[in-house]
Amino acid sequence: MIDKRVKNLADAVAGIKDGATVLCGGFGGAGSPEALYAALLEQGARDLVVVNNNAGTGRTGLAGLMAAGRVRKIICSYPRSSGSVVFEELYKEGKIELELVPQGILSERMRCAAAGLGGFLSPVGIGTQLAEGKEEREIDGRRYVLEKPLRGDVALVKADRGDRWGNLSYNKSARNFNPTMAQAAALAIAQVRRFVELGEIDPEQVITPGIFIDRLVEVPG
Amino acid sequence: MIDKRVKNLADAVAGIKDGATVLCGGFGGAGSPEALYAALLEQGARDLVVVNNNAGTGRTGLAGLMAAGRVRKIICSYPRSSGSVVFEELYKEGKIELELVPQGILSERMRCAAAGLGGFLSPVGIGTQLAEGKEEREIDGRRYVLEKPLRGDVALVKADRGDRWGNLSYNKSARNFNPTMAQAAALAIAQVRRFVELGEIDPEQVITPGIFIDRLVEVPG
Amino acid sequence: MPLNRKQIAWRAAQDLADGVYVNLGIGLPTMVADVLPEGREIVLQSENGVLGVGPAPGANEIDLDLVNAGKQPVTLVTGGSYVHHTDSFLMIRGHHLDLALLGAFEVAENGDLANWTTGDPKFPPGVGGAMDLAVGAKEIRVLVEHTTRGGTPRLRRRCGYPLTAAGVVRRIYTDLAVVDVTAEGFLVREMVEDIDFAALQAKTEAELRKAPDLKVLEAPPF
Amino acid sequence: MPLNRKQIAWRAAQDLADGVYVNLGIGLPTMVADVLPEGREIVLQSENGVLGVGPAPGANEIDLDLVNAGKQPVTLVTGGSYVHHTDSFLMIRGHHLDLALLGAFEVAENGDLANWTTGDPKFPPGVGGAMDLAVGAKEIRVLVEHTTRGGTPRLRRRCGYPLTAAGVVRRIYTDLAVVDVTAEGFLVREMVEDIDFAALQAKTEAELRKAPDLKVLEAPPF
Repeated sequence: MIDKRVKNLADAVAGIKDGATVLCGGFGGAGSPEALYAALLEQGARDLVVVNNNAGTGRTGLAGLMAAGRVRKIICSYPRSSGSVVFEELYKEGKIELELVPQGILSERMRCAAAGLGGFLSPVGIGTQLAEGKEEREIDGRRYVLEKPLRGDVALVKADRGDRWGNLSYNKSARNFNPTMAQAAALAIAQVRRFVELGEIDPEQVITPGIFIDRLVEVPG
Repeated sequence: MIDKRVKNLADAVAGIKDGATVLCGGFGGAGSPEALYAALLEQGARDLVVVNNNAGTGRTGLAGLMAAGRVRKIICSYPRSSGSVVFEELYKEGKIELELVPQGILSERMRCAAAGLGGFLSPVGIGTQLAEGKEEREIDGRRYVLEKPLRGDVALVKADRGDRWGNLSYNKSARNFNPTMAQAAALAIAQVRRFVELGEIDPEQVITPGIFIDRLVEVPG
Repeated sequence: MPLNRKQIAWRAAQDLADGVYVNLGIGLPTMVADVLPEGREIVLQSENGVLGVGPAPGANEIDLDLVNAGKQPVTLVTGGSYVHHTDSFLMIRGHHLDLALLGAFEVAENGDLANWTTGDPKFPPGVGGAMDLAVGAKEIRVLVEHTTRGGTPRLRRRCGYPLTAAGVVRRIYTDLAVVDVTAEGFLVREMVEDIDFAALQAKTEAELRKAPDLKVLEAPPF
Repeated sequence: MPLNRKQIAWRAAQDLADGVYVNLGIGLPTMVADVLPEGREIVLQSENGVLGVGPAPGANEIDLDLVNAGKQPVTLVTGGSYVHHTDSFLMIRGHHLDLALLGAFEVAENGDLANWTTGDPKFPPGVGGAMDLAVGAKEIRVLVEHTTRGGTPRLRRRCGYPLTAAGVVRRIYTDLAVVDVTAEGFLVREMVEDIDFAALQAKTEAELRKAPDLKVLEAPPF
């Protein structure tokens, strides 16, 4: 019998190793697995590479991990937002590395890894600083940069409903990066609002099929 | 007001030009827009390049287009199936070109076009006849071939429900190639079983958002 | 009188045809959502996977799972739908959007766009979806104040700030004018009534040409 | 007695652990679906976007919109779901499936697989999803009759037919034996009772080695 549900947050994040690349879902508060971030802080893994659209706000969640010195590097599209104080301090002090990736390319690079591909040719950033140092080529008169897959050791995602097979559905724009991150990591861990019976999510409406999920934990709210 | 619904099949396929590359949805009978194939035969465009997983069966539908000499070339993964008699005859007589593409690469190449990318590095076919003549490269010790985007001038797809904006839902495995083909063509035409009111398809369950669809026609069954 | 920000947004909104699919950049372009012309169905896309962004919700209708690219609560219009980020950017990068309305630091007369970083080493740069949008939408228009607060022109011969994308901007809406980017450089289509062409030129680094049918730029009071 | 086809499928099915995700190739491997071990949840994937393929439907339950990769009507198990073709092959190519059970024309002692074309110029070749599966699943096992009807061995030193993928096969189930592909070549794990090792070798082109704990290959009568 397949049952990927775990009892608590500690079990959910057990075994995440120092140095892991962690794909962190959510866009702002929507779809952000805050309970998993708190659990990862508790768990203690350090020297992490974090992938998220932003670089945390306030002093909890992703920012909490950074404030505790657990994050070596962040790969994101937009580190500065109102409230990204922890990141900005660390950045000024040279205590955190930043890899800046255009938002769609961030997502596409993770999909590339998920799909077992070796890279893709992107028109984004051509002629800009973000293309510097990247291999470039022209095809049919248009210039592209070669972008590489971005794979996670772990993905932390948030969904609305989840069943024991790991099938997930999301709510509205809380979908965002979560489905792709779940596909792109060796260990995909989901925080769901509500466990439901197998079959309760309409097969047409499963957005993340269980094959991509390794563990799920119920966290209301 | 956006209303992409057309009154009949002739209007649906109007303007398809000789020489067009036509992405043809369906996998076997499931999701196959048979009424659009018949309408295209009636419409008269010739010298077509057809993209489908197979090469038609029987003497109607895609096979009907081939039998009438309208198809110059077929790009598919599996031309031989029980009943692919028309294609086999034309192939033996050298009257049709065949480009054979592995099934997942066929779909991925269309997605690549849809996503505005210039190509991707694929591990599929390395060391086989199907990689011959393709640019190859090694990344992190693994070999890949460079695959190019496959764009359609037209896509003919079949869906279950459709609204006036062109939002589509599918039924079970009739989804198959249809959503990707709808994204990858300049003119995407959908045959739907049933027109529904705007908003009747749950926003979480729209599989093809209307932005990808140009025309839709109602064909029960 | 120069237009205020809402008036710039209003003017840009007038050019949106019935049935277009549009992405609105963060900041000034987002205000376009509030001044869309009546009687047209204009479908707004947001990078985070919302197609059919509706007006801001009432205080009691806020759902924090439904936000726009600026992370503000929004609603979904009837006919709207959700996709994940990767599919959203497929839509953006694959020329499926008719239009993106973006903000800018600078626009050059060759259509170059600079809107992601001033290059100030004290601050970490942020690009967001700007580069994807700039190369991906079928057409790019910019909404921007004609000069900085300090009076430095934003319409330039060449961009001084790092580029977002080269040669992509087709039209610019400012508080003073509507300017097209043409093969021959900037072409003024409309300008506000109480400024003369020389004065407009003085606030613009690159050379301006006057459209033969130059019109008055005006907007209702907001 | 050599196993019949259903028995070969049964033997392969015994090795499927509870909870594995498996793609079954067209032909002999498809028969595995009918002989899955009781009490295990084994999730079958089909290339055309079905995850959780169930048994064939009753005559009155056929839905032509729900078919497998061989285009036969199937059902969906509780917990199953649908994706489109591109996502289905993301699943296949991205090492998300634990296993693919495939048919073959030939398998070589280095794990090379030939299962898509005999190279006969009279017939158009067809590849389907074979190449994607062969490089994409975490592990590849093959179900095949030990020799052709004419007696030609299918387990070979090197494949004579055009390759599907190089070095991917890990285990082979035949009517006569279960054979692992190891760094040292073919290793016989099990063989049917009424054949001796020399006779098995005679039906195999490449050299066979005998596992220290060689077992009897047997299956219930079907």
